[in-house]
Amino acid sequence: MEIDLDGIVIIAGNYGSGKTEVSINLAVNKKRSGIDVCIADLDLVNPYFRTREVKGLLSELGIDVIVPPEKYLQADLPILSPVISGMIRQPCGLTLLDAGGDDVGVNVLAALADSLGGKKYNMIQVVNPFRPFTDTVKGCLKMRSEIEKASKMTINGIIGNANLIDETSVEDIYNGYDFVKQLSKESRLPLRFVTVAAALMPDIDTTRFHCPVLQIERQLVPPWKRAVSIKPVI
Amino acid sequence: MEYRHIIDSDRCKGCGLCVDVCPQKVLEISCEINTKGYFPAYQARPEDCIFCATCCLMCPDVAITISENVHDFAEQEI
Amino acid sequence: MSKTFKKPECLSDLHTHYCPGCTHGIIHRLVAEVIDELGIKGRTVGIAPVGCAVLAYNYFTFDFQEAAHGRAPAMATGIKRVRPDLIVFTYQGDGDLASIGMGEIIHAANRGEKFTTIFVNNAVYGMTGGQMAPTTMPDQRTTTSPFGRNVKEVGMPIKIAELLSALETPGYITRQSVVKPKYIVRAKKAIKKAFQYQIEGRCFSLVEVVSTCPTNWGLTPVQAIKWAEETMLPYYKLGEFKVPE
Amino acid sequence: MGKVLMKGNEAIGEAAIRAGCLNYFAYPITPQSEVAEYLSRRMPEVGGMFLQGESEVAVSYMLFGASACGERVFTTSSSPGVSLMSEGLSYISGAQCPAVFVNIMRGGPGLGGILPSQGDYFQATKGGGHGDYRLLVMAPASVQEAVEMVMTAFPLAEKYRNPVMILGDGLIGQMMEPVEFPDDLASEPVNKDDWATSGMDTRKSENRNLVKSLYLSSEELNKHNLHLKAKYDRMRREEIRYEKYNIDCDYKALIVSYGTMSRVCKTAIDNLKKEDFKVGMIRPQTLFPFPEKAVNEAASKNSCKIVISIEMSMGQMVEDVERAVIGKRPVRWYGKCGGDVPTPEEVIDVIKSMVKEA
Repeated sequence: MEIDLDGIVIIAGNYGSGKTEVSINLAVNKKRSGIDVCIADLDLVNPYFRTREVKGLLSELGIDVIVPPEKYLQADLPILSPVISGMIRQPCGLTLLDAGGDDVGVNVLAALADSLGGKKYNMIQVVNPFRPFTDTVKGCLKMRSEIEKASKMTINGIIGNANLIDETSVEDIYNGYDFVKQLSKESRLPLRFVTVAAALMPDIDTTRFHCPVLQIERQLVPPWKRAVSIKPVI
Repeated sequence: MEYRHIIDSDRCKGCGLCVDVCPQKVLEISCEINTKGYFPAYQARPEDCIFCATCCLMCPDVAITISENVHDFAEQEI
Repeated sequence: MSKTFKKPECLSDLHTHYCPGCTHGIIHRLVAEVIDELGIKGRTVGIAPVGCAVLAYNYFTFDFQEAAHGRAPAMATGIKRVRPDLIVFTYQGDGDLASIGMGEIIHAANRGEKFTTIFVNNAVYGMTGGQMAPTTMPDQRTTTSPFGRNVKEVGMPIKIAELLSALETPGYITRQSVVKPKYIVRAKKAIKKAFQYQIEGRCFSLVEVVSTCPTNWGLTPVQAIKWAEETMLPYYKLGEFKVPE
Repeated sequence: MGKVLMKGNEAIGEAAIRAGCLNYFAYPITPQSEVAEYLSRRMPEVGGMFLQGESEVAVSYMLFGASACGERVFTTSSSPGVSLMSEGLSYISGAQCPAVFVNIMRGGPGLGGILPSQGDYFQATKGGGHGDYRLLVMAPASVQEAVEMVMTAFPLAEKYRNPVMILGDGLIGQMMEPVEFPDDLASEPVNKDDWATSGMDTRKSENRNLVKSLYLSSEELNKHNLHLKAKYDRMRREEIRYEKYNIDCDYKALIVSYGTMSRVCKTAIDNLKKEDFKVGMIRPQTLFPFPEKAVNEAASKNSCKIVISIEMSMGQMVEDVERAVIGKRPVRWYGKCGGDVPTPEEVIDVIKSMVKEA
């Protein structure tokens, strides 16, 4: 099953739900299928593990990456690149906006309201049920309404990103899927796709899922680990 | 009711604030040194004392007490 | 009214280290009398400052903590936030509260922390040997303003009661004095009121007390109370600056 | 309860709650602000208390006041903030109150940067504030270990009536790892009636308690400091913790490293093993007390030619390593700081060239 997403896609969710890793892999996935992709790092609240860490790699793949100016890349400053509003006004095949965590992280979207005004967009909530505050359906719904309130925008889909990083088991993936399925039912939001780490893929029976699967090649790793090497797009 | 006006001469630092505020001018500073080396205040004219407690109020060292129980103080003085 | 007068229970038998005529002794006694009268000794925690009153903990008979310079309001905040049932007061001088601890007192007052501050203003650093304080009077000579406080260089004395009463958060802020018997009677009433507001859990309370420092002012105790009355009181007006609704 | 995926900072906050500490005062600073953000949501759920102070200075005294009246309390900060708290740490240590401080280190000196560093080793282990005091300092190398150390820190702080510091670097705070909260590390606060200013009524006591650090007579102050020293000596006897890695082989070099740096070193050691190049490591889990004996013994192995202290600082722990090795082997330092974490490849190159020179 192909992931059916194009135009402006805003990736939101609670802290550490895996928005950035999902955004990076979604960008790569779409680029591989021949779609023009650009991605903007809107994370003004998180100091580490941001899209900007893999700018070089994504650029090599031909993905446009919008991050704050080079000299402020590691600054503890909330800098919103002016290029972002331009990219929203003239979106490419897939324009990914990787927002910061929680309601606080999407505050910045409200500031972009002028650029987004009247544009069609998808705002999708990434959910990892192994994270605090989103380990219950109720918690996820609360997060959803907080994000919507802060961004003044509406969430219209869910991404299931159940994982315990290296310790994720096949069982965890299945349980995570059941959880987001239930969330989708209760929230009446479509489940756009679920994620599975590349290393786990061979053990997963994807026919169990009634939605597309995004394979995650983990890029945001601590310095003692190697990122999964991404093959160039042909 | 019978009252007693007592100055604990060893607590007194001889600052003279009580002497200054006494409305009846009862108090004066003694010429005799106390165990701490201060010249304490004493009642020069006890007969004029009206037990108004103004001196007690002003004393920074709680050196002055007024009692209505004569026996208690007799004990303390030993 | 009973005419008897004796040392309050909350005051220890120790003779204080204060200089003759120092009004700290009077203020200690008033606080002790109020705690006696309110019957709160068993749940009171005092906080001693850095300054002449650093040893204040020796003169009271209930639990005490000793703070670093200016930090007593932060410690009091710590106590009240984890043990709101305790009655907490800080006892601070003008160097401690109005200089190094200005941040702590303003924020504690503004958060409406439910403790009481007894702020002793004698217009000079006592403990460290008579240096200029934020509350030193214009032209007043101190060891660091040997030619008198030059307000053009160091500004005017800070009026803490007025400053704190400007905060929008409800509080009880008053300035009292102990340089005359009638002021002492009023000061005690104010201190009692301050503790009562705390007991009722209503607000932050601060009683500024204009007092003396004969030794560092270079005056006799009697001259000192007169100097305070003539020089300080016209500038540091007595009264209630803020009362909770 | 099963595993959850948590950021180090969140896990530290949750660990304190699980340990039985429901009082948290803090001031925001990157890269540890998530602790306060997490606990501002979480504390109300468990009936706990969170207050954002006006400064790190004030926060350290809020801890002091709360701890002095007998309550469990903790705070978190990062390097510049911990400098401000150092005054309070000195007073709290002098007054012998238990409290837990977490430092998620960033690069310095001054404002430095927000990326991970281990530049506060001296500050944490040698004092930072004034006077003869020591903190019990623990350094986690994973989010799980951070959880366990935080949970252990409270009973230790109470055992010694002394602040305990958890010294993590920015990565420990920011990275996500699966964690579990061990129930058996939860502990009840000990009885503090003999010293805490909890109110005489609370203790049903006629005697008042006094918490202070002032000793006017030189004799008394010396006695007080000897008492403190005896506590620190007891920590040296009873609290040393460390991990041995690849120590059962004939290694040519011994690495000493802690925290995030030790994880990079582990990868380097594993990779070197594949080339049959043997390297051992001692990872101090307590930085004070420092595992001197373990380092000395490991350095004494016949095959060991050199001891290398690898740190994300400009040579701080190396001084303790030198003290431990007492000249038995050459001691070298390698490090980077300011967020430039050495890679396993760099570490491998350094080990190889240092062994060659030795």
